[in-house]
Amino acid sequence: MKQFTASIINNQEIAQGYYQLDFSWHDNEEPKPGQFFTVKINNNSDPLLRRPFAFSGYDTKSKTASMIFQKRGTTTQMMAGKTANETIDIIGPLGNFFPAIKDQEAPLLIAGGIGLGPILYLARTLERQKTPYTFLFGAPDKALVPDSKWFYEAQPIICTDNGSKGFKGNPLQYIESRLQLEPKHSFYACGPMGMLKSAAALAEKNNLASYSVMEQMMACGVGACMGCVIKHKDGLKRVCVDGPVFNSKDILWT
Amino acid sequence: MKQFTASIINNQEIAQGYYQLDFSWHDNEEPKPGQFFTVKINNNSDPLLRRPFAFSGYDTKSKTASMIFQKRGTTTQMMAGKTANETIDIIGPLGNFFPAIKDQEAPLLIAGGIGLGPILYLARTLERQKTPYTFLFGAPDKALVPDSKWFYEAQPIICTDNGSKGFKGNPLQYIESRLQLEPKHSFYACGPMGMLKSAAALAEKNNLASYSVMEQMMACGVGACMGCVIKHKDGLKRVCVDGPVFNSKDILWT
Amino acid sequence: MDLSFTLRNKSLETAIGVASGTFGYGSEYEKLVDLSKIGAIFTKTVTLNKREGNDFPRIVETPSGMLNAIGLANVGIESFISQKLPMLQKMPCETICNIAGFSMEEYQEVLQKLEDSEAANFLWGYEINISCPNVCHGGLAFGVDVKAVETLTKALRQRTEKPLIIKLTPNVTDISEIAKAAEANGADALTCINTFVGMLIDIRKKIPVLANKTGGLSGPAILPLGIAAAYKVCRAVSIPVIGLGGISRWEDAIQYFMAGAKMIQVGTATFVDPSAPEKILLGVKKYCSENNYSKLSDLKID
Amino acid sequence: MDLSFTLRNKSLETAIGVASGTFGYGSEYEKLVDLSKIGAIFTKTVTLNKREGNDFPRIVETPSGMLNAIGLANVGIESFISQKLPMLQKMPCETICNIAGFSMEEYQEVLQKLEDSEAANFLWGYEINISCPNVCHGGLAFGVDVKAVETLTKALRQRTEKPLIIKLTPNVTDISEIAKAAEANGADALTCINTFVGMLIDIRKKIPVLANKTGGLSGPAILPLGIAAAYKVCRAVSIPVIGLGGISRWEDAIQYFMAGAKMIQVGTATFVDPSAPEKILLGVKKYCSENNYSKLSDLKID
Ligand SMILES: Cc1cc2nc3c(=O)[nH]c(=O)nc-3n(C[C@H](O)[C@H](O)[C@H](O)COP(=O)(O)OP(=O)(O)OC[C@H]3O[C@@H](n4cnc5c(N)ncnc54)[C@H](O)[C@@H]3O)c2cc1C
Ligand SMILES: Cc1cc2nc3c(=O)[nH]c(=O)nc-3n(C[C@H](O)[C@H](O)[C@H](O)COP(=O)(O)OP(=O)(O)OC[C@H]3O[C@@H](n4cnc5c(N)ncnc54)[C@H](O)[C@@H]3O)c2cc1C
Ligand SMILES: Cc1cc2nc3c(=O)[nH]c(=O)nc-3n(C[C@H](O)[C@H](O)[C@H](O)COP(=O)(O)O)c2cc1C
Ligand SMILES: Cc1cc2nc3c(=O)[nH]c(=O)nc-3n(C[C@H](O)[C@H](O)[C@H](O)COP(=O)(O)O)c2cc1C
Ligand code: FES
Ligand code: FES
Repeated sequence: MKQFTASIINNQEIAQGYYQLDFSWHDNEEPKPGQFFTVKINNNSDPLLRRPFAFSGYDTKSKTASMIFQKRGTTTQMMAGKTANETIDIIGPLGNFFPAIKDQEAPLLIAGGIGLGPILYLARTLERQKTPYTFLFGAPDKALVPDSKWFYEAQPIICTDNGSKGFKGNPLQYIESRLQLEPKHSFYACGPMGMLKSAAALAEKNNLASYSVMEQMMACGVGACMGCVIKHKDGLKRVCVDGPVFNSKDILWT
Repeated sequence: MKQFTASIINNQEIAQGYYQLDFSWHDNEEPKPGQFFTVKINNNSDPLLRRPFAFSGYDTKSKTASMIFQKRGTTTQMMAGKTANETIDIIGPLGNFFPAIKDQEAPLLIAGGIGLGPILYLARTLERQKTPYTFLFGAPDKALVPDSKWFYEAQPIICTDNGSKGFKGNPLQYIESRLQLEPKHSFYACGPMGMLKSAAALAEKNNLASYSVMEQMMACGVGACMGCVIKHKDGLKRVCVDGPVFNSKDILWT
Repeated sequence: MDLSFTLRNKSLETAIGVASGTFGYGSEYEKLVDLSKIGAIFTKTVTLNKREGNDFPRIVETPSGMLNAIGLANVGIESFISQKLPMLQKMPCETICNIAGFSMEEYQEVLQKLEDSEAANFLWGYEINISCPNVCHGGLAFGVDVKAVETLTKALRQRTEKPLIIKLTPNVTDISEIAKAAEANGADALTCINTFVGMLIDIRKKIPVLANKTGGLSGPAILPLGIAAAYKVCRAVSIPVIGLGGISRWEDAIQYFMAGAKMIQVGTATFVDPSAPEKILLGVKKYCSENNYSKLSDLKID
Repeated sequence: MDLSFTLRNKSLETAIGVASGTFGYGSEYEKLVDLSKIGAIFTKTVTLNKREGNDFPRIVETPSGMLNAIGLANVGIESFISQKLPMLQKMPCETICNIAGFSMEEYQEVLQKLEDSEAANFLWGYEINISCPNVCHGGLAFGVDVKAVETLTKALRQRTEKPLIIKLTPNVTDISEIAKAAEANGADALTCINTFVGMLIDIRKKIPVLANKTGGLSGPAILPLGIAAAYKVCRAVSIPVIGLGGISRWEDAIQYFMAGAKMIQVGTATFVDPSAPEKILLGVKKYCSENNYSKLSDLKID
């Protein structure tokens, strides 16, 4: 974990309102799939707080980290306007990461919308390790599906709510209608709350191992402010240090 | 007076930390020398308030207004980073303007530092009207003196405090040591408070007409907030609507 | 969509006004703002005597806000009646006259002069600025003292049939106590809130930036404080509350309406963007129609 | 340049601390911050019993600030002593333990447990969070009530010889009254200020953003409010004041020192930039040497 000024290497719109931003990495600690970092984009006080983003990839050779972000509010709007050689203030890597895939495990990687980042990173890592996996990506419409080159070597099964591309329906509907869930299957999910909740329920029903990347508003990102809590069976847990990856059975879904 | 979004046509560093920014003008009312406008550079709340700047020129044909600004705080830093085709929010023209030069009047145009803008605009206007004038520009060092091309057809007598360029001393020392003040002379000054005060005193002593462009922190720029007052012989006066050009004899210099 | 605001059977078409001290007397912004879109101008506070106000500097920017220590600069009630009222009457929106005094008597005298003046007939109502220091009472503001607010409200109520709005100061331990005191003594509505006491120091000159040392903090910085105050006051009284403090976007206005305010005012935001009140009006209208609200009071949450 | 801060013959080398609730127990920031540059860590408030704190969301950003309603989440005094103190003792800076209770007795019990514990010997002093609601007294915070502050300060003073710092809440009509009450009853210093009550409303969900409805406003937005409060308190009491509220740059810290504070704390700014406390220290040093100040107390202006 380190605070440093990163240079932007590339920043490109990869789908409607979605950007991939690659930046130089200056910590000896290499980011792992599931981990995140925080960004401060400006020198003044509005927006004030750092914003958390997941890693969507990391290239060890060039020491380049990647993220996929969606333009939503002030910070992400400013980020979208950044070009190569401009700088951003980074703290990372933060949080825990996905557990290692076990032998014989058949992981289902489930990404919804902007939850793509950490799942894509996991898929690419498994690809490199030659670990088999199934990767599903869901979006409301094909406009929100990046061109296949942005998935690199980890091509997902595309699901769209309106059927404008790939499977018509969301990744969970795909799983339920197309796959035969077996004990060896496990879930690694990131995306909207509703999707995570359904994934957790489905895993529970089939008694599968299941991990979710959780989100919560954050102030410090390092466990100091106690702001980013969610309900866990052992009480309130901080997403930033106790997560963001949680065993979905431990979460009290509300 | 109008609020509009201006396109930046050109923005260039013309001396150390000094920029000339040209922007499209969208009001039927054309800015006059001495008048100013206000800028809002960002969509968020830090920096919050609009910032006032004087016109340093206006081209009727191309409807292009110009300003000269110094990089000082947040707004001017952000302005320095703006490039052609980017936009800024403008309200103007605001305030009063220099009175017309009388027949036989021999105006001395005195600019100090970032006070250059309105005086340069006046000089260029007189040049075009073929009205004779003397134009003095003072700066601490030659690094703060723009290249002669930025004075266009209105080349000033350059004064530097350290003598690194032109006359060694400030414009008022130049006047006192080199010119024979006569009743036909008049002062039109903009620059640091100390310089304005000395100019006012010298004019007073020689019984000359004398005008100063005053500055004060502003919130509204249109006379509504009562924030930008200075001491005037008739009481407190608002720089934004009662000025910024004042008869220097009316100011209670402190 | 009904955006009106009613007090004593009088209605403003649009429950969005511009705040006292931030819009002059309307004419300053005439060229930049379509005044017909504004529910009411709350005038700069008028006092019995002409006041030049405080020494300068009087304003300074702060993070997402500004401090002002104008010191109630105004032409005084006589000139206000003769010079400002005729101008205000011509504006295509209603006028609510904001008044203050440095003693109980002064408040009453100012109000009485308006009541007695033909020229002031057109005024829609009065807003009473109680953040004014009480010179007869140790200089503490009227608005921090329950007793003073009771007496003042009662006295002013007796002198007018027009809507009487008390503008609360947030610089108190419990704003709802002051609110209740005003309600119990005849206020028709409460404006919530005036500015917070703040200070900045010029570290080069080694003196406070403002000549008056302290000033009032306004602007986006105080938005959450204003909403909290409005929410609290709306649950302490049953008369309408006018939300004010830090509103610069329509989303901010909706928050005040949800807190329970029945009208809002835009202050500092107008300095930043003179079209702010109009943009807020448009945004509020759009939000309400998209969310099927037919009147503003329906926005109030629990 | 002497940057020290002294109470009861105990000195902190550097009069720049990190504020309660914004720095955890030090270890959270260990990798990012050179703790030896920090005068003291003011720990997250510890209470008698373990507290999970409020429901979430607990934080939200506001213009130049943030609201928090953490609800004093902490492990409780027993676990604090057994788990947190050993960790804190190893840090290369001093620790000031911030405590609170929901009744007079709880405050005393927490303090007594620390006094009685060997493990707590190394603590430099105590900071008392009086913004805590008094459950036995209608839920109003202790810190808004002069009588409660008198009794509380006196009771705690009797139990310790260590520096006793009372942390004032700004949500009062006259903060100097509370300050004087604490001084008169044995406080060694006052921290000025805790957060302001604020609220934001989620206009999509139509509920307050924070589960607790209101939260405390901190960050640059409150800088001018904190400086005004510190300036006022510094002129009402003669014990040292520790300035806190909205400090994010060294220039802000200098303003507090000019207001009369003898130490400052950095809170929210650390979230934004963990190196803020260190940068502030460097800036303060540079300013003082350039302006020929040899000790911080010389910065105080009239
Ligand atoms: C651990 C973690 C990892 C994340 N990874 C990514 C990522 O890889 N890519 C990505 O695009 N986004 C990610 N996010 C979300 C991202 O942090 C927000 O989109 C970002 O903070 C928005 O900032 P903004 O200033 O642009 O928008 P704001 O102006 O702050 O807000 C815009 C909108 O987003 C909402 N919002 C802001 N922050 C959050 C939040 N933390 N949770 C829920 N709603 C929020 C606001 O309520 C508002 O409606 C992640 C969040 C967390 C906690
Ligand atoms: C009528 C008028 C015309 C002006 N014309 C020009 C011009 O042509 N070119 C130009 O460069 N500047 C001009 N100024 C000054 C200009 O407004 C300030 O430089 C600008 O506001 C600085 O903004 P900032 O956000 O960059 O700096 P800030 O962060 O606001 O401040 C930086 C520094 O400047 C000081 N400062 C800011 N505003 C003022 C002010 N109004 N008066 C005195 N000190 C101030 C601050 O105290 C601080 O030390 C003019 C001012 C007025 C009132
Ligand atoms: C420059 C300025 C002058 C003000 N003058 C007055 C005044 O004369 N009377 C009054 O009641 N309020 C006055 N106010 C307070 C505003 O009406 C309003 O209550 C406050 O600014 C908070 O709203 P805002 O954050 O939207 O600006 C003034 C505010 C500013 C910024
Ligand atoms: C997330 C958060 C948690 C806080 N928790 C506490 C606390 O437990 N005890 C306390 O006395 N103050 C607490 N505070 C208040 C700070 O110590 C400080 O008084 C306040 O934030 C103002 O300073 P700032 O603007 O520099 O943050 C907390 C503040 C924040 C932002
Ligand atoms: S963001 Fe501060 S504890 Fe998680
Ligand atoms: S800036 Fe508002 S009156 Fe001049």
